[in-house]
Amino acid sequence: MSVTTLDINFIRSQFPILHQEVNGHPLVYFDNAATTQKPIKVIEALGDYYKLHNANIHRGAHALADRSTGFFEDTRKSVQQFINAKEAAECIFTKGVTESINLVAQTYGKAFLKPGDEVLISYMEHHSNIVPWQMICEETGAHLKVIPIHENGELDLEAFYKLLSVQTKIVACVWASNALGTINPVKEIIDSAHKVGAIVLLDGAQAGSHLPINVQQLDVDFLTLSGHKLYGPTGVGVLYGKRELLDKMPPYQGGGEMIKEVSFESTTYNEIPFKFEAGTPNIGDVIAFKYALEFVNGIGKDAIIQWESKLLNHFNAGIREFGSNRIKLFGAAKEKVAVQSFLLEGKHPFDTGLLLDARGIAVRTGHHCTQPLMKFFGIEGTVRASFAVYNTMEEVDVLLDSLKKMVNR
Amino acid sequence: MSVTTLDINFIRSQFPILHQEVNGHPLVYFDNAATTQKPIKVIEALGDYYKLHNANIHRGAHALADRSTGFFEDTRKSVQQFINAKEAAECIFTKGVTESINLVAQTYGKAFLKPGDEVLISYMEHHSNIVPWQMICEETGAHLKVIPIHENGELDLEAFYKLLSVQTKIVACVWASNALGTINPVKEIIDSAHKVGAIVLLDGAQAGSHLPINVQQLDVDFLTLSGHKLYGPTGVGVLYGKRELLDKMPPYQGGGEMIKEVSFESTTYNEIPFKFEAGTPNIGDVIAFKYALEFVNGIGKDAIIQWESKLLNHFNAGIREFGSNRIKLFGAAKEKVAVQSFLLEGKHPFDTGLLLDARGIAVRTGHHCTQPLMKFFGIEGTVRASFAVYNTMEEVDVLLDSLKKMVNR
Amino acid sequence: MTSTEIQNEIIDDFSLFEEDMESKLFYLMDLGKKLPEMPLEHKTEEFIVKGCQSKVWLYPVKQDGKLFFEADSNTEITKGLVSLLVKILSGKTPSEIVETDLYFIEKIGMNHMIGSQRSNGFASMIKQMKMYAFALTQNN
Amino acid sequence: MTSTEIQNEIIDDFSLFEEDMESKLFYLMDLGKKLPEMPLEHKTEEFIVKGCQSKVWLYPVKQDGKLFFEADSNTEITKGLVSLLVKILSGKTPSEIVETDLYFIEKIGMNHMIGSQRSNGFASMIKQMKMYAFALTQNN
Ligand SMILES: Cc1ncc(COP(=O)(O)O)c(C=O)c1O
Ligand SMILES: Cc1ncc(COP(=O)(O)O)c(C=O)c1O
Repeated sequence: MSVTTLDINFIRSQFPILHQEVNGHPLVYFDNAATTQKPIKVIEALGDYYKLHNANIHRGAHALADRSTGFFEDTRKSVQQFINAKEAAECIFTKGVTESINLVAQTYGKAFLKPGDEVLISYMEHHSNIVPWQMICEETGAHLKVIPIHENGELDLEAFYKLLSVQTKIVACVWASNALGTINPVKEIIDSAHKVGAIVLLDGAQAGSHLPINVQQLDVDFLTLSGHKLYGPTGVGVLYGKRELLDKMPPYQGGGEMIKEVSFESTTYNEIPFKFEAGTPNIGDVIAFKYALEFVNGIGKDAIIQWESKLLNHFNAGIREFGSNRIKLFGAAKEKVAVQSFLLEGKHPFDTGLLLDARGIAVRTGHHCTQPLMKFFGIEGTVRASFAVYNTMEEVDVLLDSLKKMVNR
Repeated sequence: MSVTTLDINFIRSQFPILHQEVNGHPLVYFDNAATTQKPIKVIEALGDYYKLHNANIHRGAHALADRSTGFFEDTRKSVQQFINAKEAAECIFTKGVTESINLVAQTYGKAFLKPGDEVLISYMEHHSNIVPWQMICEETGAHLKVIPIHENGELDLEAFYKLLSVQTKIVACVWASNALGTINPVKEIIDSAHKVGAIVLLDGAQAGSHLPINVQQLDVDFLTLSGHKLYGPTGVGVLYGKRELLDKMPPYQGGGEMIKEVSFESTTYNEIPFKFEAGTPNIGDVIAFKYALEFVNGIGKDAIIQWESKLLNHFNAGIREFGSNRIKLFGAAKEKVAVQSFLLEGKHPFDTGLLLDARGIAVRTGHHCTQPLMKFFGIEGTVRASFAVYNTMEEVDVLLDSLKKMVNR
Repeated sequence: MTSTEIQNEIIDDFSLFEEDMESKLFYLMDLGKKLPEMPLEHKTEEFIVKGCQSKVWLYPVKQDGKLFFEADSNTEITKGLVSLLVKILSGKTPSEIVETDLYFIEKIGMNHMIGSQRSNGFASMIKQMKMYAFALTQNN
Repeated sequence: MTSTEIQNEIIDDFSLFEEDMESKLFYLMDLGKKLPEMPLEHKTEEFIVKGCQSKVWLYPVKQDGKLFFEADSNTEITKGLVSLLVKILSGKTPSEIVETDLYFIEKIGMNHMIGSQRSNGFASMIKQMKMYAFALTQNN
């Protein structure tokens, strides 16, 4: 699909939030890696759910419960299609990537990690893909090993192959880095890990809205997604897992929905996906999430990637033009999603962030929940601009102008 | 406050969902114990959040992030006031009661239960207050003990006192039963438990919308609430805990937000409430939840209880009038919330439920996630009508009429 | 009668009730009562089809290349629905059963009985009948 | 000058920028540069006030019943804000400090710097100054 088919004005018209002023300037929202904005159909679906259908699901004999259950399971099918899972039942709804990873660590990890086993993560992981593994390694006696990276933000694959061994039981790796944008060679990682008998969990938080996803072709064991980073509401996440793994994992939380039969003597658990969905789920947001997936499908991932790359390239070209000696860019991997970290020489990122906010530009500043990565670069944090499909070249120019003014002051 | 001050038409006008037809009849929603409907202000707050403010919270330097963080923490303060907690930080946002109980079981339970210790629950618990304790008892070697109940659905307090001992470490008890309506004597339970050094967790799922809550006066250690049963959106729950307990508990899920500093060698955790809120929270729904609390406050718990009791009494009086020999009521505790389980002689609850649905009446049928309780009564399930503040006497009459027709057929 | 003819007859019967769901359900319950009693020895765990709330027993008998079904349910409405399925599918060949489009369900306004997952044994029962017949077609 | 007079002067200065947030921030950064340098030996872990992203150091000195503050920050804008606090509160008595209503923050349009929890060290700093002064009033 060619970029010219992407009607940016039409896309922007679907996002009410974009049409406001901040500090007297039109809002320029470049904090998309933290959370994306939501198209009007998602917002309306939420409202409609509560105005027309709301009921608790799965156990109801009445019309509202029936309708709600249907819609809820419809989203599961949409997720299945979105990631090309073999079955809808392999798609479990969680709160977000963080919960999805904790779920795997506390069930698969707890059941199958033994002292001396190794869990491999990378230097560029988000805290959500570090701390759960630290916790379960401490509990089980397994060891956490870290794949180093190159200065340009790419994974050190040679080191990865050296670390990989029959001791490796789990490789947990970010698909696309939220701090650097690096897209990791996940197919290669998965195939190599499988050769030593390890399973692979991908942190797809940043992949979700930017990259085409095909779990069967990847042959990935677990994939995690956050709805709120994928044009959906907050409070919805996905854990995809292969049925053979999910079936043999112990349950995570106990409660309603996840049981088959409960007695004080013994309790039997339900089948997937319900086994991992204890309690009343986040019904409204799950139902609305479907419209976020449809929004992405409507444009197409190819068109999205092309457009976002253009934005990223335009930004980086601009920086090179006027600021290369005063602005340091972090992350120069060959394959990147549209995320760019940078620092103004001698300037604290917080100051830069506030100055940009004064011009209506929303960027994120700080460690981006990747403190070890920041330590690798010897810094405390960066300023990060991250682009989504509704951003424009003109908005990138506004950011470039503001930065130019700052470095020339 | 006298009942006459409750303007039922005004209240109903705030709930768009109530004004629809189901199977050609006006909807009569009596499935409130499963989930309540949402007032328009809650729905609008959700929409406004996504149309005007949406951003990831706590770490942002920009205006939207600032606004969102402020609103999010405002809800925490509202929760604090709603339950009269000493500090807002003692109020942790979860997905719902199920997650809140699992959190306590997997942190407090895991850290402090030893083999031989005892956890006390009751016969009328919801699966969400059974299974998490079964799981942690199995893991720690503690024993699960069950407080029996009387035929009328009241707790057997004598038996409770016999079971209570210095072995008892945790008493986890439902405040108001979702299947029977029974309000348990929680103050007495808490005080007695404290005397033997046990802590008490209350499952407040059904208490939230019906009963006044004052955690300091109760001196309860943990209280759990589900937003969706309290006129709020799905996907939001509360765990209240005393600071002294929360402070010494290990964290639950690992990830962003819940850490102070992360390195591969060692990670330090954040303070409460953030220690227990890993990952991006359900920001939108939490923000909207505040308006649910305001809705309840606006009417007042006293007025709510009075009105709901009237509905319950009217229903039970009606049944006694025409159906006492064909309809069996379950749950005759002296203190009850407006929940009534019943069975038509020789009729499966599912059939009754479908027939009522045919008349537009939404009730719940089945075991209500209380299988052990059903076993106690020697039944598989019941039909349950549960009332909320927006229900009317006329609606109760519609239900009574339909039941009358069924028993006379 | 072909399964299409039977379905059309059922649709005709139900059309009398128009949109009156309650009457339809009462009628279904009456239909269920006419379902031939299922031999107790066939109502075993093995032949149970579990829904969330209602159970269905389904016992298939093969005779002269045709499939016959005995069935029962613990809930009256589901039993009524089940009796319709038996009426339509019992005595047909496996391939006929596999190919039958059960359009009557929607036409009589009962699609909510199979719409949502796990809501009752009826949906599972249809699946079970079809699977059984399918297995037999594969066998030949 | 009383703290009220100083605050009013600050509000006056900032009123020139009207709603131009960027200019206000640049001005704040310039003000920060004029803050007397804090002796390095006082910039220790003990006197750090941590925000989410910016750090503030605060060193109180008691002299003749009055409180003086040395301060610094690792971010320029926070440092500017901190310099204003020092200007207003340094050299006042503990009870004056406790009682001072820092209304200038809102008037110069900087309440978002203290509005949201943990957003930066500025809010913590105000709390710290007040607590320190409060402790001294209790002492008397
Ligand atoms: C008494 C009781 N406890 C626990 C729960 C579980 O609540 P949730 O599904 O919101 O986690 C419920 C609601 O189903 C309930 O009624
Ligand atoms: C790469 C990556 N992993 C994990 C997360 C955590 O996602 P969430 O906060 O939605 O659980 C994020 C987002 O913050 C992320 O960017």
